[in-house]
Formats: sequence, structure tokens, C-alpha cells
Amino acid sequence: MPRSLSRFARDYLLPTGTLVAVLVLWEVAYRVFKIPRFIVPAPSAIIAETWEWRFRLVEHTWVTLYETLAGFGLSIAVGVPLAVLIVYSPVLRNALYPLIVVTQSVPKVAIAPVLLLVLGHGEASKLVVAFLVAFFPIVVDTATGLAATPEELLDLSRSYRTSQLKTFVKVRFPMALPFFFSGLKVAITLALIGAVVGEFVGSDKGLGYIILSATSYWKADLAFGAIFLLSLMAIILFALVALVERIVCPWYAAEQQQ
Amino acid sequence: MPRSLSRFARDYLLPTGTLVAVLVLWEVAYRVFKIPRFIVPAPSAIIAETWEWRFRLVEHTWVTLYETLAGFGLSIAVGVPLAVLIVYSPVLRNALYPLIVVTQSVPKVAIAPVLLLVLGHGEASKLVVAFLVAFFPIVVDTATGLAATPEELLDLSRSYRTSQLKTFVKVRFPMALPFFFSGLKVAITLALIGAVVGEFVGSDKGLGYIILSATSYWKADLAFGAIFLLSLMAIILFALVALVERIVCPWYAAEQQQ
Amino acid sequence: MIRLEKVDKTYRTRRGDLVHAVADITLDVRENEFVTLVGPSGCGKSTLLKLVAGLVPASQGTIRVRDEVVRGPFPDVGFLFQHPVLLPWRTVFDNVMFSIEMLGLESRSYRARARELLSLTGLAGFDTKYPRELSGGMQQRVAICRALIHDPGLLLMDEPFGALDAMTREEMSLELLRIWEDRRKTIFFVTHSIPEAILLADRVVVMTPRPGRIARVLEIDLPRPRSVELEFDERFKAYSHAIRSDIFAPRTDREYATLA
Amino acid sequence: MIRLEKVDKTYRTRRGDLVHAVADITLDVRENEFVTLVGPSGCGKSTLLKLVAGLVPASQGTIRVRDEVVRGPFPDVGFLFQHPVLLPWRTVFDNVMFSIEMLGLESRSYRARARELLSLTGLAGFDTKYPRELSGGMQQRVAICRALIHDPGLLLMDEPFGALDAMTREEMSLELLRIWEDRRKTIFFVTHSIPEAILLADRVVVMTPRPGRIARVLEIDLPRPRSVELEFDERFKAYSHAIRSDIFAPRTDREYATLA
Amino acid sequence: AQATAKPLRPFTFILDFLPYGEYTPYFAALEKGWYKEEGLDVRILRGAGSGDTVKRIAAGQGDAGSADFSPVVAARANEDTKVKSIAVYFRETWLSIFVRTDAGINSPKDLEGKTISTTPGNAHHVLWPLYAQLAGLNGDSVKWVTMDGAAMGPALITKRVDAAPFAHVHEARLQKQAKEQGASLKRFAYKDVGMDLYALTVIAREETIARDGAALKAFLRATIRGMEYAWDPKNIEEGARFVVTRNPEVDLDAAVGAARVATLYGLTDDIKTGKAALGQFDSAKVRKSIDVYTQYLKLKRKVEAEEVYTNDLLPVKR
Ligand SMILES: Nc1ncnc2c1ncn2[C@@H]1O[C@H](COP(=O)(O)OP(=O)(O)OP(=O)(O)O)[C@@H](O)[C@H]1O
Ligand SMILES: Nc1ncnc2c1ncn2[C@@H]1O[C@H](COP(=O)(O)OP(=O)(O)OP(=O)(O)O)[C@@H](O)[C@H]1O
Ligand SMILES: [Mg+2]
Ligand SMILES: [Mg+2]
Repeated sequence: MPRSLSRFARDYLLPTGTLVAVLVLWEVAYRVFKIPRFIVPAPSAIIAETWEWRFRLVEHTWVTLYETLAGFGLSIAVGVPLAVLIVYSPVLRNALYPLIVVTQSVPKVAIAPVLLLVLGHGEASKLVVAFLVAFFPIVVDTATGLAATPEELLDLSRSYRTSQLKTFVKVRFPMALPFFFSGLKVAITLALIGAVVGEFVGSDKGLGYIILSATSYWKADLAFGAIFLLSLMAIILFALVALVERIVCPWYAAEQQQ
Repeated sequence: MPRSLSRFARDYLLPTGTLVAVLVLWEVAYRVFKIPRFIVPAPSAIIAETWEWRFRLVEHTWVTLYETLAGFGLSIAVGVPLAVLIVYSPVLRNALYPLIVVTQSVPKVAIAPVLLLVLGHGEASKLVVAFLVAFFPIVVDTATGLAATPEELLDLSRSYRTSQLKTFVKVRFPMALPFFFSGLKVAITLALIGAVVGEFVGSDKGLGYIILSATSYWKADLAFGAIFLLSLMAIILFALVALVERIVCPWYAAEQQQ
Repeated sequence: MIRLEKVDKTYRTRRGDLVHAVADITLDVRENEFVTLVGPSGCGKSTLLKLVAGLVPASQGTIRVRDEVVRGPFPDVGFLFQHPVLLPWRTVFDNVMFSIEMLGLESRSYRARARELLSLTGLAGFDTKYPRELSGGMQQRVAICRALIHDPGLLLMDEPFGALDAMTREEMSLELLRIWEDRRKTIFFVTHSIPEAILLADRVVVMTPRPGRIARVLEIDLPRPRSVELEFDERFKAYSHAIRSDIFAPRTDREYATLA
Repeated sequence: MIRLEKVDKTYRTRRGDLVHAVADITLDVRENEFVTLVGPSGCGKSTLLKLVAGLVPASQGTIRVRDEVVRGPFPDVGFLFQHPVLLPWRTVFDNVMFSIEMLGLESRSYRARARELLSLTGLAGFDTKYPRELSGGMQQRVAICRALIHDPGLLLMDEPFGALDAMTREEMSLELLRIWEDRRKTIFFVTHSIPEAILLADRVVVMTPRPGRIARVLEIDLPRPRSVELEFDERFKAYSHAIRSDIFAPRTDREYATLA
Repeated sequence: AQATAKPLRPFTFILDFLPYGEYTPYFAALEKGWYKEEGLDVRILRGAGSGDTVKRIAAGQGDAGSADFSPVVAARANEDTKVKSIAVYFRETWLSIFVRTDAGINSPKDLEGKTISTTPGNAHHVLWPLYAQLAGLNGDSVKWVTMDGAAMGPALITKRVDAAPFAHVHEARLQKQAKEQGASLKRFAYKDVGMDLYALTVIAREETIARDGAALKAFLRATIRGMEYAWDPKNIEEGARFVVTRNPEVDLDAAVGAARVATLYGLTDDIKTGKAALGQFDSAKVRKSIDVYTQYLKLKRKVEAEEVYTNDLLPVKR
């Protein structure tokens, strides 16, 4: 069918095309302007190096992916209840928000060593950094979405003399879903960054470690290869969140399509 | 008036109280569990050290504040138009989103050398890092908000055969304001982090520099003092965004209050 | 069943001014009675209904339902809002089942009833559509199904047939009467249509313009079961006339003084 | 003014099924004519109005307004939606002025007119309130003011008086007639009320149930200016009867077969 | 001491930074099985700077670590961190300033008025006044440009700064990078003007020393065996290869270069002449180091030498 074909082109070929175009442009710029290799290497060199390292990189990618997803999961598990508390109680909102903002403003690179000291060298510390970085947009966006429930829907739901929980599950949360997903989209990329920052500080696995060590050893090709993989992972994770959004709230996604 | 008094208590005393309580708890925990000073120093020591350094810290605070606000401003200036493009054109959305996600997934610390070499050592590079970190939630949230405009409002606005711009200014954007502000709230704290990360990477001014150099000089008290100031700044900036939100969309904020 | 005593409601608007919506309402609605409420737009009919349902707190006076003071929503009630208020992410069928889910009843035993109500209201074949895909009148009918499905003992209905055409409206009115006679419910019903108010009611409550007070309570002494032909009955005409004079009289020289 | 030729509209729902809303509509509305449209709920009246306004594309056929094929919204039109569709962040006054702003007209010269319309519709004193703080009927009146303020040559009105009580409704009808006679506009007007359709119209268009087709176009030969007393006129009763029979006849044995 | 019957004792060793050519002795001991022979199951973890490693050792996250001597002193002085150096690894300071050969800087004196890159808290920067004094130049005349460590190399090669501070072991890879841009680099070492400080040491926390001295002793025995082997000129490449096997991201050529440089700091004259055993501290030099750090790091107090080092765990002392 031409319609679904053009849609496939739009949804998959176009983004891929853009990325490829950027790489080509970069390669051309590299050659024309003779950019020194240690500032940025050429995409061709990066890809060659990545290919050479493919098996080992895959292992490191898994580690980072695991930390990212675990941190992301944790930030949903913590972020949504926090958003609920904030929306349901102005008192808690005023008490919690400053604390939450503090967790955001403390540079993770600065407290990651402390986390490392407390949580040890394993994946837990990276997971926690990913969580700390990622949960904030989930809280803010979900809270905004929950607060935006039209009053008549709340009245409707109240008219059943039902529990707050039920109102939440059946009315407020479904209504807030687009904004919850908006928070998730920001959070998933932040979780990835968080995992990488955690790896920078203390890990000998993961793409963050590869970037750090490759940079330290002046293997810019490899460092950028890891960055490529990271970007690819981010795009895929982001697309997956968008896909889940489309499945979970088709009524909303359909409108967005128009 | 008792009502405005209790509201004052709720809006100002409560958050302050929570923060003070956390500090007190921390101090107590510090003393009771004899937390080693190299893990975290005691709040009392931090405050004393901060007070000693107050004049110099104020200068550094200004630098970080300036970079944060400039980066934040830039991310609004870039983020909103991007959100508009994404909402108005599915083609552009599919082409742009991957690129935007890439800018997010690349660890800023990893590309800092490039930025430094390209932008030099001045405030520009920190501002750009702040911007790169902060603009994403503005794009995502504003886009979600814009896409969520009820169809009947769009129909109403179309019925005037008016320009897209006018529809945007008069209908879509006002409707998306709560979500725009949601993005701003996340963005302002990220901009602060971004500025600090930028300072980590190359600066001899700003709170980020203080944190890094104090850590290197084994002045944990001072490093934490700078983190305190950073947190304070984040809370104030966040509160300011919330205040502007309340002024700009009172109809929405009022509902949230209930 | 419902007992209002000197009920007063004043809203505070966002700008801080006060709007006196209803004043000094004292009214009894008996068990199984069908009471309709008419009055000019903005006189506080919806407000009164929400007060009874416990959705809005009274500024003064007390409201009792089933001998208990109303302090918030209570069970075994069906509330129909003036706007349809459907959940945009649910299909028509799931919107009707919403009541069942919210009340924690067992869905399975109500599915058949939901379908029956949908076809009774002319919505057969639309169960899998979404609210956006319905006409205004169809949305209102979905809301009616939702208010009826759990067969509540008390129905509070705010202009349920406002968006319906003359014929559908008559059919639905008769259907509602049938249900009411079948299952003996108490119904408190706001309408803009004077004939509808008379056709359905045991008593018609007429309100004055804002702040809404009770201008008159009219016992409708017409035989049941009723049918549309009653409109040609002389008593019907007399009731109609009485209500019209109540509503029309005070306004022409008061609120609408500006009118040419 | 408006010329519909074999217009057909089929919606595609989210689930992908097709809903045939209106079928084979051919109709001419003359300059300065007042045409009303009646028909059962869900028969496609709103759809037809949106087709004419260019808000929804036709599946087949052509629509011309002022001799130009409609491909999208066009100027000098006032559209009144079935729901009030007010902007929640604007006050009543600013909601009325919304038309002026959207059309790029000079606000200052319309402020007085906005106030005049508001008091004409009984909303004096509510200009600074927000839509949430109004009753359903008051919201609808704000929407009416918004559709009238720029004095468009063509008015497309979808059940403008649906949420109003009998008296306000009559007053507003007469006011609309006065405006129409004063300024000579073309008005295409959907209503559920048969008396209203007759009282206002030069011609009444009666539609069949979905897919909506034109069942009959009735010339209303009653003197102007009209008043509510006309309802007792014999010709009025005859028109009313004709329309009722059109609407009521086909349905009882078709769509509503399930009804007892 | 063969101990096949006993289960191996898990032993975590934390480097001061990423694994590289300068650590060949540890990897040699690991690959050759000498740690196992001592009954230890050693795991080598990477670090994130000497200071961080000191903290992690203090927090009990590792049994021993590699760290510069200065943070050991500083942590003890400022935060009473109970960590000691238990063996010297690099016996001379490896701090150096690199410049481009075409920059016209031929002696330390020529650095006057130049720009030098630095990172916050950089040891080169901190000890610069002492260097300037020893080298007889006006230390205040240089301008320091703070930047990320990763940017320092490129900034030097692209002439954004005139000079950049690096540890000597990085020379090989810096030269390689410079060559790609058609440049070459020159080095001024702090030790050449007579700055007499220890560089890397092996550290452990006091609690471990008291409770588990035997394990630390065993570790040092195997490590010193590793030093003897890996710093032997004929084993340099093999040692570097040991590092690369475990850490494939390391570039072999650069690691060999670093390993070669490492011998200059591990096998200093006092070792070669037999005045000191491998790993052994000289208390006078320790005191001198403490004096320097106390002054230039502006430490809160001056620590006693015995607080920060011990020779007691070494297998051989002279
Ligand atoms: N939430 C509110 N805040 C402030 N004023 C309100 C609010 N709700 C209703 N009002 C005011 O109360 C009065 C009565 O409103 P209500 O909705 O009860 O009228 P109504 O009789 O139902 O009118 P209609 O027939 O038009 O629906 C109106 O003047 C309205 O402006
Ligand atoms: N967006 C849409 N998508 C799918 N179907 C639609 C859509 N809008 C309307 N319909 C269908 O088109 C038919 C006609 O709808 P329309 O709103 O025109 O009816 P109407 O005559 O205005 O009814 P009412 O008197 O109840 O307002 C209905 O069956 C409705 O389900
Ligand atoms: Mg009402
Ligand atoms: Mg309609």
C-alpha cells in the first residue's frame, strides 16, 4: 500500500537518512578543512575502528544498556509516586520540591565518588546515578499532567464516591499519559547520560569507561565509536518510548500524527 | 489575614524548614554514626567554611549564575522553535528528533575538548554546554503541549482563516503554557548542571571550578559549600520559574492550587 | 429522600468576587418522586444539583439525602452532567462501563445491560467508536447510558436531553419514564423545556433568576403512564401557562431591561 | 451564496471503519436568506455546517460559497460550534474579542460592540469572569457574542440556543432576527427545535437519519417581522406538522425498532 | 610459599587511574601467577585519580591501592584519613612541562610570560612556585589556563597554549600525536631542577595494616617480584603486553613507551647502587616531601612522617 509505504519512509528511512547525511557532511568537512584527527576523527575512521572492536564493544554496550534501563525503571518507580504526592498535597509539594531540586543541582560528577564510596564499585552506583539524573523530568511532567486533568472529569469521578486511588488509575493517570511519556522521553536520554557519567567515575565496563579510557589513551577513533554507539542506543531507546506511547495511548498519538 | 499567613507558611516557611531539617538530620547522623569526614563533611563545618569564603564565593556564584541564565535563555530561544517545527511537520519531526537525541546522548564531558578548542576558554563554551543540556526538555514538553491542543480549539481557530502563526500565538502556545513551563522547570536545573559541567571542563571561575579545585586541594568543606550554594541557586531559580508560571498562567496555577 | 433547608451558595471567582448562585432553597423530594427543575439560564439549577450530589459544598443551610447530611458524594446515585464529560481515550462502550468500574462492580454482569442501553438510545453499532467520532447528541446519549447503567436509586440529571432533536427527545423521555416506573427511583431533573418538565414530573420546581430562589412548586396532577398526547390536555396547557408566567414575568422588566 | 452539489461525506474512524455521515446533498442558499436545518441527532447537521465552512473536506461533490469552491475556511463568516469552545485562560470579554484578534481587526473599535452584545445576551457584569465560572447557557451565549461581533456576512450556527431555557431562547431568537433584518446576512442555522426552525427561517431543510439526506425543503411563508405569537398561527401549525411527520415517520420503524 | 591447599584470599587493588604502561609490574605479577603463589586472588580495578583512590581505600573498598604520595599526606592532614603508604613505587617525581620544539623555549627560564594549561588542583600548578624558585625563573609571570585534562594535549599541539604539564609517562603518546601534526615536543622535568619528592606509592589503610599485615606483605612480595621482572629492559614489551591483554583499549606502542619511562622512576640510582631496596622509603625524603606539601598545598597541619608511611611490610630493607 502506498500510504503505509510512505509512512514507513517517513518514520524509518527519513531519520536514518538524516543521520547518514550528517555523517557524510562530517566526512566531507573533515577532508576539505583538514580537521586534525585528535580534535574529531573522520567518520570513516571511526566506523572502521568500531567494526574492529565490534565484539568487545557489544559487551560494553550491554553493560551500559543494563544500567540505563535499571536506572530508568527506578526513576519511573520513584518519580511517579513523587509526582502523585506533589499533586495531591500542596504541603508535600512545598516540602518535597526543594529537596528534589537539590538532588538535581548537585553535580553528579561531584557526588558520584561519594556514591561509589557508599555503594561500591559495582553496577549499583551507576544505576543510582542514572536514576538521580533521570527521575526529575518524570516528576515534573507527570505532576503537570496530573494537575491538568479537566475539572469536570474530576467531578465525574468524585461523583462515584470512589477512592483517590481509583480516580488516579482510571482518570488522572490516563489523562496525564502524554505528559508522563514526555517525561519518559527526556528521562531515558538522561538515564543514559547518567549511566555514562557513573562509568566515567568508577567502572571498568561500559561505553562510558571506553570513552574515558580511549580518550585518555588518545584513541579518538575508538572514543567516538563508543559515542556513536551511545547515540544509536539513545535513538533506539527514545524511539521505543515513543512506540510504547503510541501503543498505550493511541487516541493521543493519532492526533499528534495529523 | 490567617489565610494568607498560612499560605505564606506553606509556600516559604515549609520548604525552608524542610531544608533546615535535612541539614540538622545530617549533622546529627554525622555525629551519631561518626561518618568519616572524607565521605561527607558535617554541615556545621561546611557552613563555617562557606562563611569564611563568602566574598570570593559570591563572585564565583555570579559567574555560574550568568552562564546558567544565558544557557537557559538560549535553550528557550532554540527549543521553542524546534518544538514548533516538530509539531507542525511530521517530516521534520522524524528528521530532527534523532539529531536532537544525539546531541543529548553525547556525554558533554567527552566533547568538551572539542568545544573548548572551537569556542575558547571564555564563558561561551560553558553557556553552550548549559544550552546543550537544557534545551531538550523544552523541546519535548513544548511539543507535547502543542500537540495536545484540543481539536475543537484548532477548528475554532482555523475557522477564521488565519495564519498558522496567529493560531500558534493565540491558541496553541497559551494552551501549551503549562507544559512549556514544565519543560522550563527541568531545563533551568539542567542549565545549572550544564554550566557547572562546562566549568569542570575548563574554567578558572564559577562554582564548578571551586568544587573541582577544592576537591583537588582536599578542601571538602569548601567543595560542599559550593554545592550548597549551587543547590540554593537551583531552588531559587526553580522557584522563580514557578512564580513566573503563576503570573503568566494564573488560570492554570489556580487550579493546581486546589 | 432529599431535604434542602435554607440552602445558599455563593461562589468565589478567581478574581475574588462573589457570585450568589442560589439563595434560601428549602425543598423536599420524596422517595420515588420525579421532580423537575426549570428556570432561566444561569439561575443556579446546575449548582443546586451539584449541591445535592455533594459535589459542591453549600455556603449555608443543610442538605440531607436519605436522612444523612450531605458532606460529599454518597453512594447509589447517578449523576448526569450538563456537558457529556466523556473520557476521550475510551470507546463508547467503555465509557458506559466506566460507572461500573468506578463503583467496583463486576463488569461481566453489566455488559449485556450496557449494550441494551446503547441500542435503546440509538447507539447500537457505535460501541467501538470514540467520543470525538460522535455527534453532540450522541455524546449526550452515551452520558445518559453511563448514568443509568448501575441502576441507581437516585438520579440527578442536568438537562439530559438538551442536545437532542425533538423526536429523540420525546422517545428518550418516555423511555426514562418507563425505567422510572419499572424500578421506582427518585429523579431530580433539570430541563429547559417546559413541556418536558410537565410531561415527566410529579412536581415542577420553578426558579427565579440569579440568585436562584424557588418561585413556585407545582404539583402535576396528570394520569400515568403519560404520553406525548398529554400536551393537548387542558390541564397541561394550564400548567405550562403558569410556569411560563413565572419565568417570563419577572425578567422582562428586571435583568433584561437593556433589551429593546 | 452557498451552493452544495451532490455533497457526500464519509468519516474514517480511528479503528478504520467508515461512517457515512451525509449523502448526496444538493442545496442552494441565497444571499441574505435565513435557512434552518433540522433532523434527528447524528444525521449529519454539524457535518454539513462544517463542510460549508471548509472545516472538513467533502468526500464527494462540490461546495461553493460566494461562487468560489470551498477548499478551506474563507473570510467574512461567523461560525458557531455546537459546543461553546471557549478559551479557558481568557475572560468572557476577551473570549468575545478573540474573533477580532484572530481577524486582525482593530480591537479598540470593537470593544463597545462587545460590551453591547454581552449585555444584550444577559451577560452584563460577567465580562471579567472566566468560562469555568459560567453556567452552560451562559457559555453558549458568550460563544454567540463571539460569532456575531465582527458582523460577518455569513453566519453558520450549530444549535446556538440549545443550552438555553425557553425564555432566553425566545429572546435570543428574536434578537437574532432583528440583527439579521438590520444588517442583511445569510444565516445557515442548525436547530433541534421545530418551532424555532419555523419561526426564524425563510426555508427549513429537513434531513433524514444517517446518512443524512435532504428529506424536504420547506418554504416558510409567514410575514416578517415575526414574533412568538406566530406559533398559534394555522400555517405555523401546518409547517410544524409537516416537519414532524418527516422526522418521526421513517424512524419509528427503522432505527428504533428495538424500542418497546 | 606454595599454598595450593588453602583457598585464595580475594584481594582488591585499586590503581590511581586507568591501567597503562606504568603499571606493568602489577600485571606481570598477576599474569605470572605470583600473586596466586602468595595465596592472593588479586583483582586490579581502575581509579579516578589518586585522591579518589585514597578515599576508596580509606572507605575499605580495596585492600591496597596506587596513589601519589601527596594526597596521602593531604588526606591525613586535612581530613584525618587513616591511610598510609606501604611501599614506594616511583621514587622520583615525574612531573614535567611539555612544550613544542618550535616554540623557541629552550630552557625553563624561557617559560616566563608564557601560557600553561592546567586542570583545577593540578600538582604541576600547585608545585610551580617551588619549581620556579629552583629553576630560577619568575613564576608569577606565567599565565595558567584551566581546562579539561583531555583538552590539554590538543591545546598544546595546536598552539592554544605554550606549554602543558604532564607526567613523564605520557611522553610517548604525546609525541605520537604531535608527529601526526608534524610537530615534536620537548620536556622539562621537575626533578631535573632538584625537586626531590616521591611520586606513586602503594597505599593501604591502617586498619588493614594492623589486622591483615600478612596479606599486604604477601602482596608486596609478589609486586616487588613483578617490579624486578617487568622493569628488566628485556621484559619491557612483555610487561606492556600483559597490560594490553587485560585492557585491550590500551595502545601497545604507547604502553611500551610508558613502561620504558616507568623504569626511570622505579629503578632510580639509589636502587641501582643498592642503597635502598625496592619499595623502601627514606625517612628524610618523606619528611622533605611532607614539608613541601604542607607548604604548597596549604595543609591544615603538618603530619608526622610515621603517620603516612611504613616500611614494615616490605620483604627486604636495606
Ligand atoms: N465554579 C464557579 N465559580 C463561580 N461562579 C460560578 C461557578 N459555577 C457557576 N457559577 C455561577 O453561578 C450561577 C449559576 O450557575 P449554574 O451553572 O448553576 O446555572 P444554571 O441554572 O445551571 O444555568 P444554565 O441553565 O445556563 O445551565 C451563574 O451565575 C454562574 O456564573
Ligand atoms: N470526526 C468524526 N469521525 C468519525 N465519525 C464522525 C466524526 N464526526 C461525526 N461523525 C459521525 O458522523 C455522523 C454525523 O455527525 P454530526 O455531528 O454531523 O451529527 P449531527 O446531525 O450534528 O447530530 P447532533 O444533532 O447529535 O449534533 C455521526 O454518526 C457521527 O458519528
Ligand atoms: Mg446548568
Ligand atoms: Mg451536531
